[in-house]
This record gives sequence, structure tokens and C-alpha cells, in this order.
Amino acid sequence: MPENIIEFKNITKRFGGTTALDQVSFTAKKGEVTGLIGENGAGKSTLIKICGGVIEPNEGQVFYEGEEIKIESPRMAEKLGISIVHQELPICENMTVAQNIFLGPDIPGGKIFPDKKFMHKRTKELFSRLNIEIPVNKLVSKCSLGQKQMIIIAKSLARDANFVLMDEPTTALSPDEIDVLYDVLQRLTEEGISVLFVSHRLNEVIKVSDRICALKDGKYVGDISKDEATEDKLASMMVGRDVETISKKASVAKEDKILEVKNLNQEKIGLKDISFNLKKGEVLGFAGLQGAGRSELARTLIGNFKLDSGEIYLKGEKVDINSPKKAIEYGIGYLPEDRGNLGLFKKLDVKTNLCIANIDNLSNYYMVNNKKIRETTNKFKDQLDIKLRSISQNIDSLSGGNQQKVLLARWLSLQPEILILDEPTRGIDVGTKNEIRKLIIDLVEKGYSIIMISSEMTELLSIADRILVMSRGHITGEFTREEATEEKIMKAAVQETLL
Amino acid sequence: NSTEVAAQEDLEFTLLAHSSAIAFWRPVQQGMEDAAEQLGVSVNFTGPAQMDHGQQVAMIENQISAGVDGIGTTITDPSAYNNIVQEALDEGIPVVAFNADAEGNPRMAYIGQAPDTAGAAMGERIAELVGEGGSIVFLNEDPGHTDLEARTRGAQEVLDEYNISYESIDTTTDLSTAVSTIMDYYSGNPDIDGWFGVSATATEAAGLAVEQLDLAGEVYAGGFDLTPTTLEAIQDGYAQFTMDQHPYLQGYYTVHALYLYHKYAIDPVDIDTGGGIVDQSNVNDVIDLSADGYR
Amino acid sequence: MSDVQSKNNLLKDKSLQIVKRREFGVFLALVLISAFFSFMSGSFLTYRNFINILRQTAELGIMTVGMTMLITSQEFDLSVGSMYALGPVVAGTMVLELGLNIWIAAFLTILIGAVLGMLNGTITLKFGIPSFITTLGTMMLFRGTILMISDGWPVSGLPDSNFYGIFGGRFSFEIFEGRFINIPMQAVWFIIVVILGYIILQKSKFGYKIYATGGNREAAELSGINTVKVKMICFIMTSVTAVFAGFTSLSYLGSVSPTQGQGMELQVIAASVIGGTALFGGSGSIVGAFLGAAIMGVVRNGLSLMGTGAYVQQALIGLIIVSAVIVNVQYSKNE
Amino acid sequence: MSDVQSKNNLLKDKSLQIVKRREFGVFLALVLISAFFSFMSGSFLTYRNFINILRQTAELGIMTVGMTMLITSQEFDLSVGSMYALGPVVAGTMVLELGLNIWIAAFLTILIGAVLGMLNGTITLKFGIPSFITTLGTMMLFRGTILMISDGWPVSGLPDSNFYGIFGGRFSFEIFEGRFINIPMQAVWFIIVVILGYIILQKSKFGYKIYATGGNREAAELSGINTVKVKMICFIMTSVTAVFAGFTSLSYLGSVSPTQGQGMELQVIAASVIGGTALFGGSGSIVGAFLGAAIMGVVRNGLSLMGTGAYVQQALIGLIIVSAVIVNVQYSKNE
Ligand SMILES: Nc1ncnc2c1ncn2[C@@H]1O[C@H](COP(=O)(O)OP(=O)(O)OP(=O)(O)O)[C@@H](O)[C@H]1O
Ligand SMILES: Nc1ncnc2c1ncn2[C@@H]1O[C@H](COP(=O)(O)OP(=O)(O)OP(=O)(O)O)[C@@H](O)[C@H]1O
Ligand SMILES: [Mg+2]
Ligand SMILES: [Mg+2]
Repeated sequence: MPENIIEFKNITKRFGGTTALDQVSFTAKKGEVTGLIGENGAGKSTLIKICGGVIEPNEGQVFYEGEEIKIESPRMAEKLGISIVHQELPICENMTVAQNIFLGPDIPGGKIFPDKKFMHKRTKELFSRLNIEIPVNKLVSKCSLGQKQMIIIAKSLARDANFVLMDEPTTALSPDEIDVLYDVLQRLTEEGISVLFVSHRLNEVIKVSDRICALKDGKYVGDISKDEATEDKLASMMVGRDVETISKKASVAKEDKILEVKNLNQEKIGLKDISFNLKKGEVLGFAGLQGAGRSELARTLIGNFKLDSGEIYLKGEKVDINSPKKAIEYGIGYLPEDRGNLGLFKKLDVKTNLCIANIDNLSNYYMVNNKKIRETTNKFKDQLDIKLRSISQNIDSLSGGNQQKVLLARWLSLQPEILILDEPTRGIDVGTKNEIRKLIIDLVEKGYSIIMISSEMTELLSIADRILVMSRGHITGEFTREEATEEKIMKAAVQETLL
Repeated sequence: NSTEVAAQEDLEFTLLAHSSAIAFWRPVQQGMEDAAEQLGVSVNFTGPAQMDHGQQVAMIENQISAGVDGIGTTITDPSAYNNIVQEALDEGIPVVAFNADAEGNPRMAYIGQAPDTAGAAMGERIAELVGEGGSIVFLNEDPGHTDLEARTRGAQEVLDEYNISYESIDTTTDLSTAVSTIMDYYSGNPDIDGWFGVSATATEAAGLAVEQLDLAGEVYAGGFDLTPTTLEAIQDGYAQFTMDQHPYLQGYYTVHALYLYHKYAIDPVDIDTGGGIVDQSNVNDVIDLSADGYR
Repeated sequence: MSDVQSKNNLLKDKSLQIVKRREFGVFLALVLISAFFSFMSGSFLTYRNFINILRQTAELGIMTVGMTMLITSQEFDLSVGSMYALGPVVAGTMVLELGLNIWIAAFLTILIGAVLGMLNGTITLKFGIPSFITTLGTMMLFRGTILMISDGWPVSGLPDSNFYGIFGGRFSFEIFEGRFINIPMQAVWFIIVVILGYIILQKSKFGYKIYATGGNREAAELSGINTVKVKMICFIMTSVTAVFAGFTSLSYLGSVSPTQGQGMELQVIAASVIGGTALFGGSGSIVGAFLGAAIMGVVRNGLSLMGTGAYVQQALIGLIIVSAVIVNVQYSKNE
Repeated sequence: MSDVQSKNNLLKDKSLQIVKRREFGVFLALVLISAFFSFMSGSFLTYRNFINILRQTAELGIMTVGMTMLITSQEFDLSVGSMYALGPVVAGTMVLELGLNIWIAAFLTILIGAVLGMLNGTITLKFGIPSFITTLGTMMLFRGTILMISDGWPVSGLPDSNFYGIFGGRFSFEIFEGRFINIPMQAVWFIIVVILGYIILQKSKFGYKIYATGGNREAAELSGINTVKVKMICFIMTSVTAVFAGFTSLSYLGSVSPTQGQGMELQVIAASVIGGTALFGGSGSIVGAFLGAAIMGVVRNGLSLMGTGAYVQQALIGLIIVSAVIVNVQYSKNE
């Protein structure tokens, strides 16, 4: 029996002028969890897509279970027993949860009709194994991003695969869900199934992987076993130098409340009686499990969802924010978590994507000022280290992390007084995460105020001055940085409603 | 036949025309309304906006179930209207064809012009204008429209006798496109002697194209039906003639025929309304009447 | 208690479910329009007129079923109006010129229709050009071709055959002694096609794949669905339903003109969209399509019963269609 | 070295850039089609015919500019054909019946056009119904209304005014002594509208908002763009360009029939899509729209020059349109 589930020999993949993979030789061992790390744009997703038959390499050989093979299509990959969680979470929003789980060439059932009962039953089983509480009949378009991610993970487990590849499966998950995922991966390897696991959360990678491989700029760097691995070592492997981590900063928050929310209710999405305030120069963190309602709260604040009752005060004055446009006029910006659906203009180029929210300021009268647009874009390209060939490149051809950086830059360039960041470092590599933290510190020092919604506890603990915890549409806890610990936050996050 | 002589005041007739949204039907409606007023009956004028047999048959079907007292319809297909007309007759509703007819249809009578004879008359006129051995082009705005095809064929038979060569081009029903098409055709075929429409819009375009190209006297134009644009073109010498089929009479007599059937049990009889030609000699007599909707 | 009560509850639940179905808004619009016409014309609300409407809507309705599946898969077909004429013209010509039996001719023409649907699909999917353009082109290509085949002249005078009775005649049966019920076969075929379409799109595995392909093609493709094949089959079904609708028309009228069905493409798409099909794919229902076609049919029928003049008729049709969709959307919103 | 060389390089770069522009594929298709017709007809490649084509394409082209912006914002307008007739019919009727000066009548009609565009927009955006249906409805509503206004009769015999010269006449200037160049004003206005459209869609900040709205409406909303307003303005621009195109036609022909422009909506959308506009919004170019309209114009012109028979013409137009788009798409793929 071959020892490797998959082996790449001198694989090269070019996209136009970009070499995404450069003579990469790489193996994943049978029955093991192989971790794969690398900076944004290093080529991780490209490698996975080759395994999935989504793209074909320009050069090199692929061996699957010891045999040379050309994986020509996702259908073929499926037949080979390869199952993938793609980074961009492709999902049919127009269909139900259960339908998505079983979407594929072979839908369970007879020759003509699907077996709905079986599908529902199996989905429920899968969900209980993964500790997911989503009605199987729910339309996916009504699910939150975290739920979508869980659905796709469940989908990859629903088929009897030999090889499961997960491209950043944890970016929208909260700690307890990640724990469940650990258990599942453990069980898979016990059953002899091989796993490839990509993540930018290095502690995670160390925890789940038996062996960790790194890519840098499309080249294979090497591998390291679980026992040898430390976060610092991994970071320097993928970045090529040592990475300093930003430690906690001193609070620069003033006492003036720039934003005050009183008794906010939004029945349809389940926000109940929410009151809090944000001080000038403060970083206010929001923690909670997925589906707690943090994203919905943010979108209600900026007028994207209408609130049923409640008051919002800006610098002591009551305001009526009924649209995101109004919010921007009031100096509130919102970076959404759902990159694909709420952020990207996939048909447009990088510079337009970056400058669109700020287009009024980058114009002379009615005409767009291309020079200013280029300058702004280049400034953020350098500052956030966005990997791209040209700023006129289509945003769709950037790697996931780099897309996220462009969106982040969209809001940074606008410099709103209050910036709401919803999972801002989703899919961003360690090096840049530090850059972003620096930027945030820089911003608050200049007097900007920031609300940061994050499922990554360490991030919140290191940067927030104060942390609010939400559970099922309520605020269930408030901690200053000094009091906050992971345990306390988790406890508040799982707390059922008080009233 | 046990038609009651009573209650004529309540009589209600419906006239249906194919492609009912074009200007051609205005005198038909005028004649229809004048007759209705004289006779004290009520009439409706309807029909599919663009020629569509299925839809027109459905409309007749609806008139039958609405229980009208008489139906006038154009019959633009050899057999599509046979069953539905028979159905109306079976229900005791008289049916008269106007403007367009088909052999073998059970309708009681036809009031209008025969397209092939009208075409032949046009052919004679063309032959007079261009002479033996000339070459001309027919302008068809709606290829596949039976009446227009029949007119073209009628004319072609005559032209064959005079060794006049011909082609037929699609002008579309859009006037502006039609004018452009003719102008382009002329660029490619500068030796052409004349162009002739086989229905209203194409004929308008024929005159306008002569005007735009400044070819009065060099290229002949003419065609069918009386519309202001065409009549003005004849007046100004850009077009030579247009075939008149007296649409007013088609509406007028159809209502009368249906009325007389009810009143005196007189079976409708065929009436030929065709044969007129409007040219420079009589255009001034008709132009105002046409504007008022009588010609 | 309980047995009766629970049954009552069940009934209530069932009826509630119907009210909550997304097609209910279209149904409501249809009811409102029908109420309007019953009020305006005494002949509207009769059994005879009901049957008339079914028959008159059949051709549009049959084509709408195919189109709904195609639009759900996120493609268009503007060539249906031409296909609708092409079917009977080609079959009729085969009968008249080649002396074929109409059954054989019809069978061959259905095959031709399938091939032409495949042509639409191949050009669209192979070259990656928008189906709007492909089928606008083939719409003109097919129309020109039938004009050439038929020399611009209607095809009629076909020898008798039971074919015409089966597809365009009437189906009579005795309910009481001496009392017959006549149902036009066009209406019967309409219903059959609707049921088949319902099963395919909303019940079968293939239907799942259509929704997935139209909802998110990339996701469907990554899940291992052959989206090219799915779309291709939808193109073929659309063409074939159009050809079939043409046959029912030929059988009913006994004749087919080569200009038949011009402008029908927009009506078919409209019926589908009125029925709730999303123009950009991923959502559509055959029940909705049926109701959408019925709305188009009822509006035409009602206005023509009222004897509305041609000019006013156009304006009113436009007005009523928009109102119908507003009713539907408003209803769905309030749900 | 270097100064010359770098300049050379710059030139190379510039010309390379042009070849790489996405409109180049459409241009290539246009060139191929033109080459074909020059080969088939000696009169095709003449200055005179070139001017003819420009004039003949003007109406379609002007409408295509508005439609391209609207489609880019992810909406449709099927009512443009009716608006194209409505403009001159209403203005002409004002002149004839109310005795207004044509300039004033035209100005008022442009306002009416804007209001009707707003109507399309309001129904679509306020009630959230697909613009395909809204404008299919208003297409019929407007058409019926102009038929009623004009009683089905063409509007002609308008009193003389310099208006007609300015929008439909010829613009002459002397190049040598005694040698004049005549340019049809329709062509001039076409070019002016294209340039304006280019500036609005591709250079102005409003244009950026159109792309964003059509590309991802929710993301655009979150970026502070009032997408309702953006779409509304696009609806208005589309209506106004259609009315304006109608004026140039009235000025050129001196007459307008109330049935004018039927079926034009599909041609306008087709020209836009041939020019590379994505049917589902978010991408479109005015240069492409111009080239797309030109392709439509050249095909008709070339076939008419060749004297192609009525039946074949339709078929060939269809064939050539599809081929043009295939060339375009294949070219872009190879880039
Ligand atoms: N379709 C494409 N066209 C052009 N370039 C592409 C395309 N897909 C990927 N690339 C480029 O290939 C490189 C590798 O991308 P890939 O998505 O594999 O990175 P990654 O390691 O997954 O990064 P991330 O952590 O940000 O997801 C990047 O420079 C990216 O811009
Ligand atoms: N458009 C919608 N309509 C109805 N319910 C929705 C809609 N969008 C989200 N929800 C529901 O609202 C709840 C709150 O989701 P939200 O995205 O705010 O959670 P969150 O705390 O941000 O967590 P995460 O984003 O990590 O999943 C979820 O249960 C989700 O299913
Ligand atoms: Mg990636
Ligand atoms: Mg969230």
C-alpha cells in the first residue's frame, strides 16, 4: 500500500503573468492530517484546486494513492474520493441546507426522484455529530456566514471520502465550533481518512496536524513535524524571517462617548434590548458564538437593516441612520464579514474595488481623478502588503487574503470617525495581521474609534480596550481588558438569555 | 332560416383585422362606424396587433361565446379560419370576410379586393412605367404575410410577360429602417428602374427613398394603400401611383351585409372593392378625404 | 376530543400551507383579474369560456414550461417563437413534399427541434457567448430558414390523419346519457406538459441540478454537477416544447403560416417571470409558470370578450400585467 | 540610445494597450464583417456608404448608449421601442393640435420622456418587481397610448422649422474651394451622444457608481451608494435617449408612424450585448456599445447592398450576429 495519499512532483501553475506554484513537490501522507501554511497569495488554494480538478497544472505530475493521474474535473475528484471545503464557500443560496449537503452528481434516491426523508435524516445526524443547530429545511440565503461555513464542512463529510481538503475552514467559526472540528478531524484520521488542513491560525494548525508544510511565493519551503512546531517557527518558515507579535497597547480611550445605543430592538433578526456605548479612541470588541447577532447588530447600526425601536446618539445627538449612505455621512464605516456577497465587486478591478466608497473624495467635480485613485491604491498596496500584479487586475484573480486586504483598505481610505470591522482579519496571514493591528492602534491614537467583531479570541484579547459578549441577540457580558479572559468570555457567550 | 326581424336596435357586430394596430384600418373603421350610425347598430373593431392566426382565431372564438350578432373578419390564411367560421355559423352567427379572403372558407361572403388581381393590376402599371426588359424590386415589409405574397405573385406573373426582372427585399415594418434598406439596395444596384411596396409602410418608404436620394424622374416608386406620406410623395412627383382598395367600403358594406342578414334575411353577397389607382391625375381629389379617414 | 380537532388543525395547517406557498401571490393576482372580468362581461364566468381560455393559453403555456426550466438554469431562449413556427412548417412540408406520414414527419421534426436546441446550447456553452445573443441570432436564422422552406406561403391542405384530432381536436365523453363534455385536446396536452414539467423541475433529481446550476453555477460545478449537460438538456426541452406547441397549433388550425409566433418569445418569458421565475436564474416554479401563462391568457380573453378596441387593448394588457406582478410581489413581501 | 528607444517602447506599449482593450474583440469582428462585405459589394467601401452607415445606425446607436448604462446597472428597458415612437408622436401632435413651436414641444416631450423613465424606475424599484416585466408592461401601455393619441395615423405635414435641419438634416462645410463635405446631422448627434455616454459611464464618478450598483448591489449599498437613485437615473437616461432618437428620425423622415420601433428593444439590447455588456449587469462599455450598434448597422447595410432576398436576409443577419460575438469572445479568451 502506498504511503502517500497525494504526491506533487514539480508542479507549476501560472495565471497569465503570475506564477502561483513554482516547481512544487509536496506530499500528504495517508491517514494523517497535513497542515499547509503560507502567506496570502503563497499558492495554498491553488494547490488545493489542483487536487480538486478545478484547475490543471501547467507542468509536473500528480500521484494519487501512488498512481500518476490527471484530475480533470471536480466530478473526477469526487469519484476518486476527494472532498473539498473551498475557501470562497461556494454554496447554492437558493436551496435548502439539506439540498446543499447532498448536491452532487449522485443525489441519494432512486433513478429519478431524490429521497428527501433520507437526506433530512442524514443531515440531522451529521449536524448532531458536528454540534450544529441549523434547521435542515432552512434556505441557505437566510443563514449567517458562520452557518454557511459549517454547512460546507458538513457537506465535505457527507460523502465517503478518502481525502478531505479544507481551505481555511475556521475563519468564521468561534472557539467551541473549532473544538468540535478538532474532534471530527481526529475521528477521520482514526478511520484512516487523510486530511489536508489550511489555516492562518498557527496554533490551530499545530494542534490538528501531524505534519506541517509551508509554501512561500509559490515555492515549497519544507515541512516540520508536529512535535517540532512552534508558532514562531511556523511564522518564520512561511514569512522567511522572524515575526514580532504586537503586544497589548496602552488604552488611549477618552471619556467622551462618541456613540451611544439605547434599547435597540430588531425583532425579525432577533436583537433584543441592546444598549452600549463607544468612547472616542476606543477599540470595542464584540465576542460571541456564530449566530449571536453581532453582524446583524452592526448592519442595523449603519441603517442596512431597519430597527424596530431604540435610539442611537452620536456625540450626544440623537440620529436617525436609515441607510449605509447616511452612516457614511455621519462618519461610520462598516467592513462586512461576508466578503463575496457583501464586499467584492467581482467584475471590477482592484483599484475600483478599493476606492469605490471614497469615490466622491477622489473626484474633481463630477469626473473621477485617476491619479488620486492610483495613488490611494498604491499607498494601501504597500501598507498592507497586498500581493498583486497590477492595480488594474481583476479583484477576482487575487487570493482570498489579498481580497480581504483590499476591502479593509476600502474602509481605511475613507477614514471614518467610527469604524466597524466585522471579522477584519478573516483569512489574513500572521504577518499582515500584525500590520493591521498596528494600523488599528495608529487609528485610535489619531482619535478614531473602532468596533471590532471577531471570533478570534486572542485577537480581541490583545487589542480591544473593552469586550462585549453577545448571545442570541442579547448582550450578556461586558469586560474591560484587564478583567477579560477566554473563560469568562466563553461563559457569557453560551449563557442563555437572562430574562 | 328563422331570423327574427325584431330588435335590430340591439344588434352588435364585431370586425376583426389582422395586424390591427396599423394606419391602414382607419378608413375601414370610419366606414364601419358610419354604417353603424346609419343603421343604429353597435360595432366593435379589434384584432391582434400583429398578424397571428392563432390569436385571431381565439378572438373569434371569444366573440362567439360573447354572443355577438355578426362577425366580420379578415381571412389571411388558406385554412386556419375554416373551423372557427364554421363554428360561428353553426351557432347562428353570420360571418363575412373583408379585406382578405381564402378559398374554401365557409364564410358567407367576401367584401374586398382580390390580392392577386390587385397585384396583377400593379404589374401592368409597373410595366407601363419601366417598359420591356427593365428591372425592379418589390419591397415586402412582412415576408410570409399571405396577402403581400399574393400581391407580389400577381404582379410577378405580369412582369414575366414583359421580361422585367425583379427581386423582393425585406424592408421591415419600421419606416426608418425601410428607407435605409432601399437606399442601400440602390447603392448596390444603381441600374434599378423602380421599387414598389406591396403594403403601406413599404410604399411610404419607396417615395421617401426617392426623395432622399433625389432620384425623382430617374427611379419609379409606387405601391399599395393611401397614407398621407404616400399621397404627398405622389403629389410631389417622388412616387407615381398607389393601388387603392377602398378600405372605407370594406368596413361600410360589411356592417350593412350583417345588418341586412338580420333585418331581411338577405344572405351576404361578394362585393369587389378593388381596382382603383391613385396617381398624379387624381391625387388632389383624394388627399384631403384620406386625411379625414374616408379614402 | 382530539381526533376531530387534530384533523381540523391538520386541515387548517394544509390550507395555511397553500396560502403560504410562493405561488399563492400569482394565484391571487389571477383571481383578482378574473373577478374584474366577470364583473365586466357576463360571458366570462362560464364553463365554455373557461375551456376556451385553457385552449387559447395552451400553446403559450406549453412553451412557458420549457422556458421556465431554462431560465431557472440561468439561460434564455429567444428562438422559441421561430421554433414554434418551424416545427409545423417542417413537418407539414415533409408531408406535402416527401409524402411522409404526419406521425413520422412529426417524430422527425421533434428530433430536428432537439438538434436545434442542442445547437443553441452548444454555441452558448462551447463558445461561452450569452444565450440572449445566440438565440436572438438563431431566432432570425430559423425564421429566415422557414420562410425559405415555405417560400413565404402558409403550409396547409395536409391529408387527413388522426394526428390532428389527437393534438388539436376535442375529446368528448358522455357524463349523462346524451350529455357530452367536450374538452379541447390542446388543453389536455397543456395540462399533461405542466404535470411533466412539475415533476421534472420540482420533484426530480434533475430538477435539483437545474436549481443548483442556476443558483450558483460555480458551486454546482465544484459539487461535481455537469452544469453544461444540465443547461444543454434545458435548451433541448425548451426547443422541443416549442415544436410541440407548434404541432398543437397546426392540428387545431389545420394550417401554419411561416410568420407564426413572431414576438412570442417575450410573451413566453413574461409568463414565466409573472409566475415568479427569477430572470437571473436559480428560482422558478412550474405551477407559477402555469398561473403566469393563465394570467396572460385570461387578460387577452377578457379584453376580447369586452370587445375592447385594438389600441386600448394593448395599453390595458400592459397595465394589467404590471398590476398582476405588483400584487404578487406585495403579497409575497407581507408573508 | 534610449531616448528614441524608450519612445519606441512607449509607442509599442500604447498600441499593445489598444489591442488588449476588451473592446478590441468587437472591433475585430466589425473589421471582419466589413472585409466580407467589401469583398461582396464594390459599393461597400466608399466614403458615401460609410456616411450612410453612420446615419442609418444613429437611432439604434443613440438608444444603445442609454441601454448600456441601464443594463450595466442591472436593469432592462423593453419600452424603448415604444418611447422611440412616443417622442415624435407626442411632439408632433403638440405642434399640430396645440399649435406649439416644435422646439417647445420637443422640450416638453423630453420632460415627458424623463417622467416616463421615472415611472419605469419607480414601479421597478418601489415595488421590487423585475424591470423586464415593468417595461414589458409599459412597452404595451405606451404603444397603446400613442396609437390612441394618433388614432393609428402617421404624424406628418409639420410646419417648417430649423429644428428638423439641426436634428435630421445635413451639415455641409467646404474643404476646398467648391468642394463640400456633407455630414448627416443624425450621424453627428450619434457621435455626440456616444461621447457623452462615454464620459458619464467610463469617466465620471456616477459611472463608477453604475458599475458598482450593477456588479453587487448590496456591496454598493454598504459602500454608501444610493443604488435606487443610480438605477433611477439610468432609467431616465434610457428613456430620454430613446425619445431623442425618435426626434432625429422625425427630423430626417419628416413623418412618424405610431407603430415605429416595434421590436427595436431586442435590437438595442443585442447591440449592447454584442458590444460586450454583461446581460446581468456590472460590466459594459460605451465604445463597445458603439461598435455593437455599428455591427448591427453594417450587417443590414451590407446585405441590402448585396440585394439579398427578403427570406435569406433574416437568416444571414442572425448568422452574422452570432459569428461576430463568437469572434469577440474567442479573441478575449486568448488574451
Ligand atoms: N484565476 C486567477 N487568475 C490570476 N491569478 C490568480 C488566479 N487565482 C490565483 N491567482 C494568483 O495566484 C497566487 C496564489 O493564489 P492562491 O489563491 O493560491 O493563494 P493562497 O495561498 O490561497 O492565499 P490566501 O491565504 O490569501 O488564500 C496569487 O498571487 C493570486 O493572485
Ligand atoms: N437575511 C436574514 N434573514 C433572516 N435571518 C437572518 C438573516 N441573516 C442572518 N440571519 C440570522 O440572524 C442570526 C444572527 O446572525 P449573525 O450573522 O449576526 O451572527 P454573528 O454573531 O455575526 O455570527 P457569525 O457571523 O459568526 O455567524 C443568525 O441566526 C442568522 O441565521
Ligand atoms: Mg487561499
Ligand atoms: Mg458575524
